[in-house]
Amino acid sequence: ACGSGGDGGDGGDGGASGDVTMTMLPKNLGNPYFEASTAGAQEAADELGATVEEVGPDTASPDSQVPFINTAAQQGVSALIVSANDPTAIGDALDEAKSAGTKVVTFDSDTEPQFRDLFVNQASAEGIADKQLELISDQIGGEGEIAILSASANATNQNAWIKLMEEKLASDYPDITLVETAYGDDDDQTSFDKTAALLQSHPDLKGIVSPTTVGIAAAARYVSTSEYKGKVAVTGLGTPNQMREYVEDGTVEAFALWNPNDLGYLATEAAAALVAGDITGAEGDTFDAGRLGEYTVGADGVVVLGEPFVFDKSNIDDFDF
Amino acid sequence: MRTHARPWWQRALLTREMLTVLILVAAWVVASATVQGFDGPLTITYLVLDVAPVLLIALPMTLIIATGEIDLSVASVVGLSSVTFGLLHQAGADLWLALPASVLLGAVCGALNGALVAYGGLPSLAVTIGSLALYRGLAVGLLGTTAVTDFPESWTDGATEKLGESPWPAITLGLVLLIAVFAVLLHATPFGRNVLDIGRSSEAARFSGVDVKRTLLILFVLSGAVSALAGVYYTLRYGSARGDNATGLELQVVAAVLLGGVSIFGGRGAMHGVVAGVLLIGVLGSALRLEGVTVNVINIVIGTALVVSVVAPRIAGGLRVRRRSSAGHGS
Amino acid sequence: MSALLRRREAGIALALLVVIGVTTAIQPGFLLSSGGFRDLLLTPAILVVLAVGQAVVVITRNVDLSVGSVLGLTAYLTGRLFIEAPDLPIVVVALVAVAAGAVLGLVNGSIVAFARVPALVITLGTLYVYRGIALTWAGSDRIDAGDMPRSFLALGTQQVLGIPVLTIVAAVVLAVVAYYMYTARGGRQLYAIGSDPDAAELQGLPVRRRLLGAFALGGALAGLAGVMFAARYGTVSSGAGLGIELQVVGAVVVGGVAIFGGSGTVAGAALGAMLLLTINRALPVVGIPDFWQRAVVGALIIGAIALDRVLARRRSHRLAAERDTDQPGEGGPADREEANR
Amino acid sequence: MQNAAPTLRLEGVAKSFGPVAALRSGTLVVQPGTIHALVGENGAGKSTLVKIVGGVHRRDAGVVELDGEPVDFSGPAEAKAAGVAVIHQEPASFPDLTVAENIYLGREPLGRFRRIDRRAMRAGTRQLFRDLGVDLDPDRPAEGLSIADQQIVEIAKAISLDARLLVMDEPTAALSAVEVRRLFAVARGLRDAGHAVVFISHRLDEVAELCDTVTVMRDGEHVSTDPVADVTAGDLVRRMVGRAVADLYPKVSSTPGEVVLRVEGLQSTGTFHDVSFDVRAGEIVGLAGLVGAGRSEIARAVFGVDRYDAGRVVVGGRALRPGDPTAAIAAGLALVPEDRRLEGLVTESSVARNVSAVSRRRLARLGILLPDAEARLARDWSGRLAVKAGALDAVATTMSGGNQQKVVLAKWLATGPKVLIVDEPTRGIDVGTKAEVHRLLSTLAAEGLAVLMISSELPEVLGMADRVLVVREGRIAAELSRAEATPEVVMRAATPGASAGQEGAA
Ligand SMILES: Nc1ncnc2c1ncn2[C@@H]1O[C@H](COP(=O)(O)OP(=O)(O)OP(=O)(O)O)[C@@H](O)[C@H]1O
Ligand SMILES: Nc1ncnc2c1ncn2[C@@H]1O[C@H](COP(=O)(O)OP(=O)(O)OP(=O)(O)O)[C@@H](O)[C@H]1O
Ligand SMILES: [Mg+2]
Ligand SMILES: [Mg+2]
Repeated sequence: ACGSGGDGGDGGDGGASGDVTMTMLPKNLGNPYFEASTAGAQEAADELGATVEEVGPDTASPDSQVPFINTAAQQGVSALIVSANDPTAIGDALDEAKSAGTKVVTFDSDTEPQFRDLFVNQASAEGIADKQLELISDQIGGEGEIAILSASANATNQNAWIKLMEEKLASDYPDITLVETAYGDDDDQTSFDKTAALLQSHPDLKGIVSPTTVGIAAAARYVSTSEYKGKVAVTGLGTPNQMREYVEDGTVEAFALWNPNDLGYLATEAAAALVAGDITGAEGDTFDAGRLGEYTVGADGVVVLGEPFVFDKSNIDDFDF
Repeated sequence: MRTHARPWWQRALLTREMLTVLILVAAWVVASATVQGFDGPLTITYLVLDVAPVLLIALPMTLIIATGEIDLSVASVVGLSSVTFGLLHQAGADLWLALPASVLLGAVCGALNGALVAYGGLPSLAVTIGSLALYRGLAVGLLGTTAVTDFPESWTDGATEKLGESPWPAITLGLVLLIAVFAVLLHATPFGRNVLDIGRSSEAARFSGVDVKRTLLILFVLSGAVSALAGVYYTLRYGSARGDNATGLELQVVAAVLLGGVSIFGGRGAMHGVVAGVLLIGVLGSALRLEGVTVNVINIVIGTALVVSVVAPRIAGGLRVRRRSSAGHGS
Repeated sequence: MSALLRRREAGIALALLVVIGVTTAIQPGFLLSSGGFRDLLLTPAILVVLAVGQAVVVITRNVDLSVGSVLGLTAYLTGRLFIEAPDLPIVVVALVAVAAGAVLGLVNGSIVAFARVPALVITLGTLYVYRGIALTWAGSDRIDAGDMPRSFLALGTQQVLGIPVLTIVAAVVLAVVAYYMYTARGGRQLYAIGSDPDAAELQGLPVRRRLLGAFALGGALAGLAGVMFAARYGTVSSGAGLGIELQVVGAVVVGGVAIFGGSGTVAGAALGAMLLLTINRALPVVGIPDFWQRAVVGALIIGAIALDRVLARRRSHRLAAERDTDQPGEGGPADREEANR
Repeated sequence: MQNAAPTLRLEGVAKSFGPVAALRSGTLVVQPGTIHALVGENGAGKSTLVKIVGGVHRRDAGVVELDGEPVDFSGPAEAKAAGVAVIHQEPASFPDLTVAENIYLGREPLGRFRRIDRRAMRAGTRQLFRDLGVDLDPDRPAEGLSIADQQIVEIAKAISLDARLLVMDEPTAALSAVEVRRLFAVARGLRDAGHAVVFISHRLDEVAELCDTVTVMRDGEHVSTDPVADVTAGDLVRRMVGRAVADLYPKVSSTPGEVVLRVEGLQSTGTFHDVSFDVRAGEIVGLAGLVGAGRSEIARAVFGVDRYDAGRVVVGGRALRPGDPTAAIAAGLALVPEDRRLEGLVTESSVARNVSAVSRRRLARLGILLPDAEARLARDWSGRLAVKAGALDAVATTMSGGNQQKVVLAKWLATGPKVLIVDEPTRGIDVGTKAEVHRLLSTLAAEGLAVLMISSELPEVLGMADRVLVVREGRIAAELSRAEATPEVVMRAATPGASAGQEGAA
């Protein structure tokens, strides 16, 4: 498959029905969130008769994805599905890949629009920001100090959400103050220690919002074993498997996420549609996304998966990812 | 008296550096023959673009390790210069001004290391572990969460532009020029001879009138300046000035230099070996990635190569010594 | 000398107290809240264990850069063991991880001691190799809190008489190793080897065996740190401990252990680790954005080495001056005449 | 007298280091209950013999017996275990450990739970120091101890072993008179308890005072063994240095010219004091003295590799910047240092690289150093000095000591110096090469070079120098013309003990 993949790529949209090869490039390996999205991609690829290979760096640094993008271009894969560690740093490499005939789909975390054909968004940024504010506001009774524990300081998606949350807080939640935004670098240890620091520096803190799966798990773990358990609310975006423990022990009331499996699935379907020439990434293009139904490309080449889903004690056991 | 004990081809081929060169050639040949996509023109383009920072920093690092010292702060200087370059651009400075300013800052960083090591008599390993944190901290502190990205396209394109229709990026010319400069510096100038002498016996060098302290200071300044240049390249290539650029690159550079046959104890090393060492790591990575081998196996291969490259000559040397002494015993 | 060293450690301890004091004055919760007090003790526990092991290796004039990778491997091993063999007692799991760490350390030590190659290069190589093995083994798999027994995770945060269990573990490790280094023949020989390796050979010390021991201990403690990591953070991915090696070496150096061997104490290294991490936690509290933390830590490391050198210079000047007053220029010959009469 | 087997017996023991035969035929028989002196010139092979007994080196040939049993130690630990205690000439202490720890390293007294009993260790150290009559703090670090105190620590260590054989290689070289007396008392005590003691010293008065028997060595071979009472100091000196001087020292006479090197009031606290002398063009000035007298330090300070506290060095009428060898070289100084392997040569480098080491800058054209220029210079000079090496790219480690020394000379002569300082130019060099080196120095002086020659070999100084300066304990003790300088006069001026009564007579 590898061999003919090289030929298939040259023609670009030539032989979509033949051997379609795709490369799945998460932010880094060893992250269960991306494990789930890759599983979804695999499922879609199997249905489409394409092959998908997951590669990735060991750390989520801005330039570490570039060699893998280069490799994909050299291999002439039909499509590259990537969650960007940096909106610009990988841009040139993606351009190179595109000019070699590879279709580029970003998912989860976008690059600047000119570098990719399509961005498969887990939810609209507004939707995600709103949902998280809704959750935290409910949990702290609509007033008090909150803090945000983000991923790395340059993560595109997190920064976009944080900005929207700040705006929304100012306008819609006058009694809630955001006292600090800390960065855990999507590293368990750092996130854990940063949670401790947040709680210490702000004794009146009522809640922590962590819009990243690593961060929320670390924060929940810290709070669950500290004096703050039950006093400080933790919410944000997390996976059910990581959070089950803390929902059951009452540390976390509710948190949100889309289904990363579906996200990988949709990104792969979209990539296949691009490869087949069914869509070009222009606004208004529609394509069939297998079990998820039909999707329409929005402005700026963005496809939105749907609304974020809220997990709590009542439903968490229905999920396994 | 004869000038050389062995004919020139033996002298050129039977060296530790040549071993790395030969392995590089072998790796290239094998990869071209067996790895799908490796023989394409993109390979060369990406290889050059990817190894450029490591290659640049490896040049002065070779000289520093050849004196028996080490500079672990290089990647942090890359980050700091990247941030400086970005901030100057943001502040509206002309890039033709920002570039030398960033390089100058790198030289200052190197001078601090060098002064502490040469004139303060402090161990370079410890000093540069400290400045690794210091310079990185300054870089990250200066830019915080932001990144400067709006560099003029003429500059960012320049970093990746190719030479006409060839697969060779334009920066190849600059790299080759710098390699040549450093190769001449190490191999064909009194300064380079002094560097090797210091590595072999700094005491004997001092007795021969070599200003050991000044030489070390110069080397650390060079290292800082070239790392800063690599930082500017980094910024332009990725179009993004960030404090965390090139994190962890120092160990890659050191690994490449050692793989190229430079002795960590100093006194031995050649530029062609180092260039081959850098390229070898690049080629192995490229070929293995094309084969779908993941980053973990690449790590294992590089790490093993490093250990073997120092242990193997040692074992071979040890055997030779033992054989000689047992022969002496018999006679 | 012990008096001087004691002073050196007292200096670090003092710096630590100042940091705690100033921070507490600005934000009382830093020390006075129960969580603050706990974190003060708990946060450095893992780095202390690593620093103690590294100090022993550095005292012999070597270094082990692979400890971060060893930590990653053993932390994952710990989690894996709980999944694969849920019935295994926690103690057994911990011992297996510690033993695994010791073996990895022994690999480093054997190459260094038998091939007589520099530890810096070898452990830089095994840093890559061990990390690669961890990545290969774990892949994208991650050990979650739910995969490990509650009682084990509890160790990560539980307290006995207000003192976190992990802190007690670190303290015990420190006490045992410090006791060995100070009171056992082997411990003193480690200092002798680092002080002058050639003289150690000349004296007929078992240099090789001691080096193997030092690296094995360093590895074993990195293994223990892996277990502590799993208990404390409750999640382990293949990236655990990535890049911690330079932090460990930094802590050791700040703690007054000379990078060229022979001097310093494990207690100093432990204090160095505490100081680094406490400063890390204190900076945001006193209002310095955490982006600047590394810069402060770096300046601290450089300052510590420079200070050490200044103290050493002053000491040798003083000792030389003493020598001059002991032997006045004219005294020697006069004495000798007298002796020969 | 004794029927029992001797404590130590060496017969025809040989040891070579590469091309250097350090010990050709070492023979030594030491009876229990005696103190046995071993004397001989520098490089006679005394220390090498001691190192073989102490298990540091392995012999190439010969017999070593302890109490009649043949032994072959594979390491120092084995020798120690067999009851041999050695105080080596260059003490190897561990600077970071305390004095007490240094003494008891590896065999510390243990208390409960096998933990080191520091109190016992301290008490033991105090007792040892009391026996030796010195006042050293057992808890201070060994770092910064004076050579004398280091020697004391070594002595204490050796005595504490309570070995049946105690070997002391020049233990008194750095000791004060009081310390020497205490040491002698301890040594006599050991003798009276039936231990055997080997004592090496260049001070013949000490030998006469302390020892029962004396063995003389020369050029790695045994010369004679006699009861001390049966030989005079004069006999010993003659046996130590007795060789055909005429061939070895082909002195060419020349008329000294202007003063090129002038040293005025040079002082380095604790090492040398008020050193003033000058050297003229075409003149060889010998700097004689005992080991440790400070001659090397003076040379190093003059050349600028060491700093000094007071005084100045003037070359060709201009004062040199202190502590700057580059300036000294530019002014026309050259130093062939004492330690060839450490200071004189980059031993890992080739002959060509070593020869051109100082002249590099001059050889470079537009900053580029062409291998050809280097090779030409090296070929030229190694030809003139008749360096024997396989090729110009032969690594210096592979060469014999004499050839290495010629390379060092070549390196400095290639700079065209005005003043050549040579420190022990023929140490460890075989007799033939020695004569060549001497001829060379003589010729150079005749051509107008000013030569300052440090040598511990009296015949060399006497045979080569136009003028002899004798250094004793860091001061110039005598200045002798070629005619005045006889071995007896020089020795008396150099030896602290011998001088007082007899200096007037000389
Ligand atoms: N490291 C040291 N610490 C203290 N004193 C020292 C040290 N090195 C040398 N000395 C002292 O300096 C003086 C000169 O010693 P040095 O060995 O240079 O004399 P020398 O005349 O050159 O003898 P040699 O024949 O061995 O070259 C001696 O008194 C010695 O004790
Ligand atoms: N490790 C070695 N390698 C090469 N040559 C050596 C070595 N050790 C000693 N020699 C040489 O062997 C010869 C004998 O040296 P040795 O030290 O035994 O003399 P010595 O009689 O003790 O002299 P001194 O009175 O100066 O101490 C000298 O020529 C010396 O240079
Ligand atoms: Mg000797
Ligand atoms: Mg001398």
